[in-house]
Amino acid sequence: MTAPALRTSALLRIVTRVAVTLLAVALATAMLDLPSPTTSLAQTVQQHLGDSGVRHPVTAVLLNFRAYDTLLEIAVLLLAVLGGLALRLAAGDSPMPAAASASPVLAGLVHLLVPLIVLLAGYLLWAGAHRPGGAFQAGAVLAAAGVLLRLAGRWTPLLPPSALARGGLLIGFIVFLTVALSALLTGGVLLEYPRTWASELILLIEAVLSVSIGLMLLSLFSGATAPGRR
Amino acid sequence: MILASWLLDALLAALLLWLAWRLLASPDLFKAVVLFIVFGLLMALAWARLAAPDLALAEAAIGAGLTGALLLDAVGHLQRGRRHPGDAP
Amino acid sequence: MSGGLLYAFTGASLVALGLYALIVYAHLLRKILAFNVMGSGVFLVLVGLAQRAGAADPVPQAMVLTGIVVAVSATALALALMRRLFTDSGATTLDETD
Amino acid sequence: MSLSEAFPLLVLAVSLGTGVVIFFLAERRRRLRSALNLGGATLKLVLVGVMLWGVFGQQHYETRYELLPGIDFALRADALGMLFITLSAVLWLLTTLYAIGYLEGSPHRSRFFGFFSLCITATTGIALAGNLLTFFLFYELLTLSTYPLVVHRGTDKALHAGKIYLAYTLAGGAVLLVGIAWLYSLAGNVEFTQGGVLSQFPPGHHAALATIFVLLIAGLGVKAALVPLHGWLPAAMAAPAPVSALLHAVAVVKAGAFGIVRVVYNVYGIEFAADLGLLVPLAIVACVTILYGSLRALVQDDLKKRLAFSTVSQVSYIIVGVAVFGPIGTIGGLVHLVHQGIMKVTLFFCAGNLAETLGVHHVSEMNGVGRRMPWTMAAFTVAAFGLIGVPPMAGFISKWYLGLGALAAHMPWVLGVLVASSLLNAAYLLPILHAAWFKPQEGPWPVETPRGRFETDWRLLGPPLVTALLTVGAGLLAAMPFSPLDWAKLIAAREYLR
Amino acid sequence: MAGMQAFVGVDTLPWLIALPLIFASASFLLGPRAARAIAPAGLVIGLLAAVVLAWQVAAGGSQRQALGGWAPPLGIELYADGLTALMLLMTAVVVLPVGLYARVYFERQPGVAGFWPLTWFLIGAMNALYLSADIFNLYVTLELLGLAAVGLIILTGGVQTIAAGMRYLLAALAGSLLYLLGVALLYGAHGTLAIALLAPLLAPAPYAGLAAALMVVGLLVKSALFPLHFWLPPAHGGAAAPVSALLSALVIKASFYLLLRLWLDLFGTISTAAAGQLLGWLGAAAILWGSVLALRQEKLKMLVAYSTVAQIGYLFLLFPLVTHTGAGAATSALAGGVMQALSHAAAKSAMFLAVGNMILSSARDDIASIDGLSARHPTSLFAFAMAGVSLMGLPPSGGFVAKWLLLQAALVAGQWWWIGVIIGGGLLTAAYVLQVLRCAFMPAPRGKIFQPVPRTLEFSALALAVVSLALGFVATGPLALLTGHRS
Repeated sequence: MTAPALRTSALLRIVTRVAVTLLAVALATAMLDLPSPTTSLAQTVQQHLGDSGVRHPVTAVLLNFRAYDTLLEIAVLLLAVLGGLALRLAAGDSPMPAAASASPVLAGLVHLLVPLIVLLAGYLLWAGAHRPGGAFQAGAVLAAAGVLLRLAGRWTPLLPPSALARGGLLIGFIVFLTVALSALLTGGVLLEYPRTWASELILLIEAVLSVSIGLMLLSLFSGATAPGRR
Repeated sequence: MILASWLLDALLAALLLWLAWRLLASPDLFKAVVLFIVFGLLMALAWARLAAPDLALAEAAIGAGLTGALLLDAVGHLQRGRRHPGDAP
Repeated sequence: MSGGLLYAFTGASLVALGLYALIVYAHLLRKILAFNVMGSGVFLVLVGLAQRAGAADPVPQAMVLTGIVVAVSATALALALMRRLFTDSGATTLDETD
Repeated sequence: MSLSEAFPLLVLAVSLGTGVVIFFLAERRRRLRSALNLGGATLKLVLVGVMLWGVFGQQHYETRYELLPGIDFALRADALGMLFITLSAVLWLLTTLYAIGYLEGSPHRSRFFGFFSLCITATTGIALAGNLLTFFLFYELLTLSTYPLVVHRGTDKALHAGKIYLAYTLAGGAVLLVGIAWLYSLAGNVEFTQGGVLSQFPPGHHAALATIFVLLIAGLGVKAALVPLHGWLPAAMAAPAPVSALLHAVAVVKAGAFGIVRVVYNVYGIEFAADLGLLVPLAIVACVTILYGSLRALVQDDLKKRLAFSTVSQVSYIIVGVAVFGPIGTIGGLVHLVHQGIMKVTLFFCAGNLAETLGVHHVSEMNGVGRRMPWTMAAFTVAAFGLIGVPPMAGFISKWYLGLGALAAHMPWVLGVLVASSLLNAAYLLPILHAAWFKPQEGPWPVETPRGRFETDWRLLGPPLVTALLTVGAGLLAAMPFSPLDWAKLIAAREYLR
Repeated sequence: MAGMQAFVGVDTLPWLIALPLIFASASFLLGPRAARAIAPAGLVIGLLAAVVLAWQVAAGGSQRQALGGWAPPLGIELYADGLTALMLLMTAVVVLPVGLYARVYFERQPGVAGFWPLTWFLIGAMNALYLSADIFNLYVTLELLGLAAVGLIILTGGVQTIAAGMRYLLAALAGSLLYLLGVALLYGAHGTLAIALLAPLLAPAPYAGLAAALMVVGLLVKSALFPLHFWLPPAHGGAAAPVSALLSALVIKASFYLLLRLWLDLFGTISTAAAGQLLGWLGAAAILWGSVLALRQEKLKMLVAYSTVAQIGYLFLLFPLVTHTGAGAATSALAGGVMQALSHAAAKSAMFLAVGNMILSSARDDIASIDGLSARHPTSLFAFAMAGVSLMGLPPSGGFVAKWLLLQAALVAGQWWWIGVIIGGGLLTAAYVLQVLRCAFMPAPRGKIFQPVPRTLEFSALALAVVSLALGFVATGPLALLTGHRS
């Protein structure tokens, strides 16, 4: 397999340069004579928005019309976490030590910030139903709070993660999956929400999702900041 | 007005391209990562221009924020390793 | 030329840049950066083309939201691998390992 | 599934079952293993006998199973198939007995006898195959199941021999596969039928059909050891004696020759093949092989090697019989299919005995061996005379019919070849006999290891004596019903007088 | 089949995806020990589900289901025809023995955690991919599959393995981004993501050609077709035996299936004979290159990994033969390609498991160090040999049926040049399989110590090898399912 030898070679650079230029040109030309859609999916979404249980179209697509994508997407996130864990366990890492520098300033700052951040997350979550925002943004914000706590040495993730931590990481996915399957078990199709409950169910899913997403993003971060061993 | 907004888009696009080029070409990894975070923030702006506030939020929080943090952390790790490789940071 | 199409073109160029860097640069961190740039480019093409008529389209926006999360997951995993590789072997490129 | 449908499958299952059971048998269970071996062989012989009687009485045995849309896996018992299967069944029993004695105390016997039975299963399948694809299926199975036998000893020599063996046979199989696939793409499912199936093709296809014929013969010629595809045979004699017997007399070379017979008679049809002008070239190749083999045999000092080259030449007698157009030649070729088997297996048994008991591997070491091992050498002598074609041995019958057939087909030069090769046979066999009987023993035997009460282990002595008797019997009683000759006549009758 | 009547009503499609996801969550939540305990049940249930679906398709034709009750273009649709059913069956049949193998294999390695959650996600990802009829949802399944695979590769740690995982991750990510770019073009042009709705709208135009090219190239990277195979040997050769089995036997097939699905059902109107020929020639090159490098390996697992590079080539021989060659050739070409996929899945997993046993036994990964194995572990060696027979395409085996059908297709289509490729590849395969057998038949040196190998490990390898041979006898069933129920 000579690829590594080639990778840095001038020849490869030139070939690649030509190739990507061609690609860009091809894309440009293709875009210019692109036929315009005969039907607009955006309008279809608007038509069915009423039945979706939320007023914000993007959220409707994410958690109702194409909720299946989102379900699998959570699984992807979970896989990244699992991969990180496997990596650390394979290397036999010990539980990571709390970050040393917990300066009083930072500690105080954390006192102030964390509650605010959690509030912000809550707002984003609630907002998601009718205007921009939602589980992912909220989750990201929560993760930020977690990072602060970690830097302040208030909290250190265990390795391997405790049952509680595993539950926290999974709860979003499990609830989502449960709702999806409950429809199937009650004679409907996968992910079919009962019309009357749609909004409540979606809010529930979003709430637990944001927690799990926050924890997962945090775990990705602490996975990265795990101590290395030679 | 139309023209103004079009110019703004054009400027943003040019800026994005320039940043991408700079960050990929820059010999200093730390600088590259910082540039990437700026790139992410500009992407958020672009999403806003494309009437996609959700994406703007997500890009700022996840694309620029979290990814940036991860990258910075990684760079730090590499450079600590450079100074005295072997022992755990 | 509509704003959407403009951003689509930008995206196309970003893809080209990112792909080039992904292939040519050996340093893993650069490859990871390149992947992220390429990804942003694809996302821009996706939304830009769909909205070249001007009207916002929630479907591609939702898809890109998914895409962003996927991208960050992949990036995190890739970084973790890179760090492990570095701490275990001191290598920052794949060529050094084989 | 009626009995007549199940029967061919049953015959196949007997040897396959034995093989599988033995393969998973613990190494130390030697009594049980021997019992299974002989029991299986005997049972099979009985079943074959029943089927033989049935086929004689025009009883129809056939098993069918759809392998692919429009392509069947078919086992059918016809006269020609019975000729081959009977031969293999009889010789399997003897060879098994011989092998049990021969491998006494050597390691990995479960593995050996497992593949041994698998090998005979493949031979049975080849004999019973009802169409080309089924034939190919078992033909390749034979290749695979013989490899472990050839390399059984694990020595570098054996492994090398195995490598050459596989290289030749797999390549041959590939060529054969191309021919078969091409033929199927033209003709669909190619069933073996008396008088062939291709004659109705329009002249437009004749060129293609001729090419396919060449591919098929080339593929089969490897196992039939047609010159220049014979290279593996002399190399493979590194294998243990019973395996050589299997390769040379019972299974492998026979499979090749039998396949050629099938292709000429039951796929193309002898008339059609003659019309395509394919027979004369085939006859020429066969004659070249006959002479070449005999000439090489002349100069070999290693006994098994000499016998191996003799096989190269002898098997082509069968091909000659096929290639000379006309019933008499056919009879000669088919009857030699049996006779060569009996005679050659005898010779290899004897060679094995000499090697095992006295460590004698070369002709030059055989001086006076006749006095040390009279019974073995007696059997050897009978078979040798048979091979040369001395009346009233089996070989004489073959050559007689071949000669008459050649004249009837207006190919007198073939007769010339036969005479020449008989002289050569004499030239490379008689010196052995002379040395064995009339020269005094010089010095001790290379490695003398007395076995049992007789000149050697009875399980090594019995089989060659039996086959020697068969050699004489097949000649003397050629006129009797169910003699190989009688059966060959039956086949020829069914082929020509449809 | 009367018993099957009970299952008529069950909508198997969503369950085939949900079951692995449930088991994945449970395995992670309850921890390794419990995961190990519940695995067999899950694998068996999965097999049952796949069988039921196959039966439903055979009885009632192809199945569709709009998730969430939203019909396309708004929602995502699941779709299953004969081809889908076969791939799902293949997955279920292979993962069962491999799973049983892994349960025992990983018992001795405490450091390794997360095999079961990752494997369940892998299975879920493959099933989801096979069942999806929406080009963006397919992108998500691709990413799911890729990350699960990386997680499995790096399970055992070690620099080489992690580097291999990294290489694979980057390749997979690049591939799926290219695919997504194609999706973006198609959505921009037609405003829908459902294959069924897109197919009739596609017209031969630059955008369609480019989209097709991007998606195909992206998937070629993931299926490791020469010359984009650079990531495969280290990954498949470096992972733990059961993981290599899963990757080589199944994961590769997922992206190949997607390629085939798109080629037939989405790009049917715009695919050109030239493009087909190109794929075919790349396949031929893969066969040659992979086999030659397999011959030159000294490590057992690397030999098997390069053999995968070669065998992938056979899969791509079907493209030139299905593209504008007339019904007769196309049918047998498709049948041949799919049979190759199925039999290779069984044979290659058997081979990796058998090789895993050899390595356990001789405690080394060198071909040279397995001398005497034929006497000590005949079962594993026999499994390896039978799998080898199937790969060589010798009868009676699934591999033979596959090559036979491809040969017929080549002859009917008049593209005789593929005959040489098919036959030559078979001989090369024989050559490298023989190398291993040769060493195994050599007598062991005095005092050589063999480690014991649990029976489960030996017999799960044997079982898969038997499947790869049995496919040669029961081929009519799968082929009827395939040809009888194409949309």
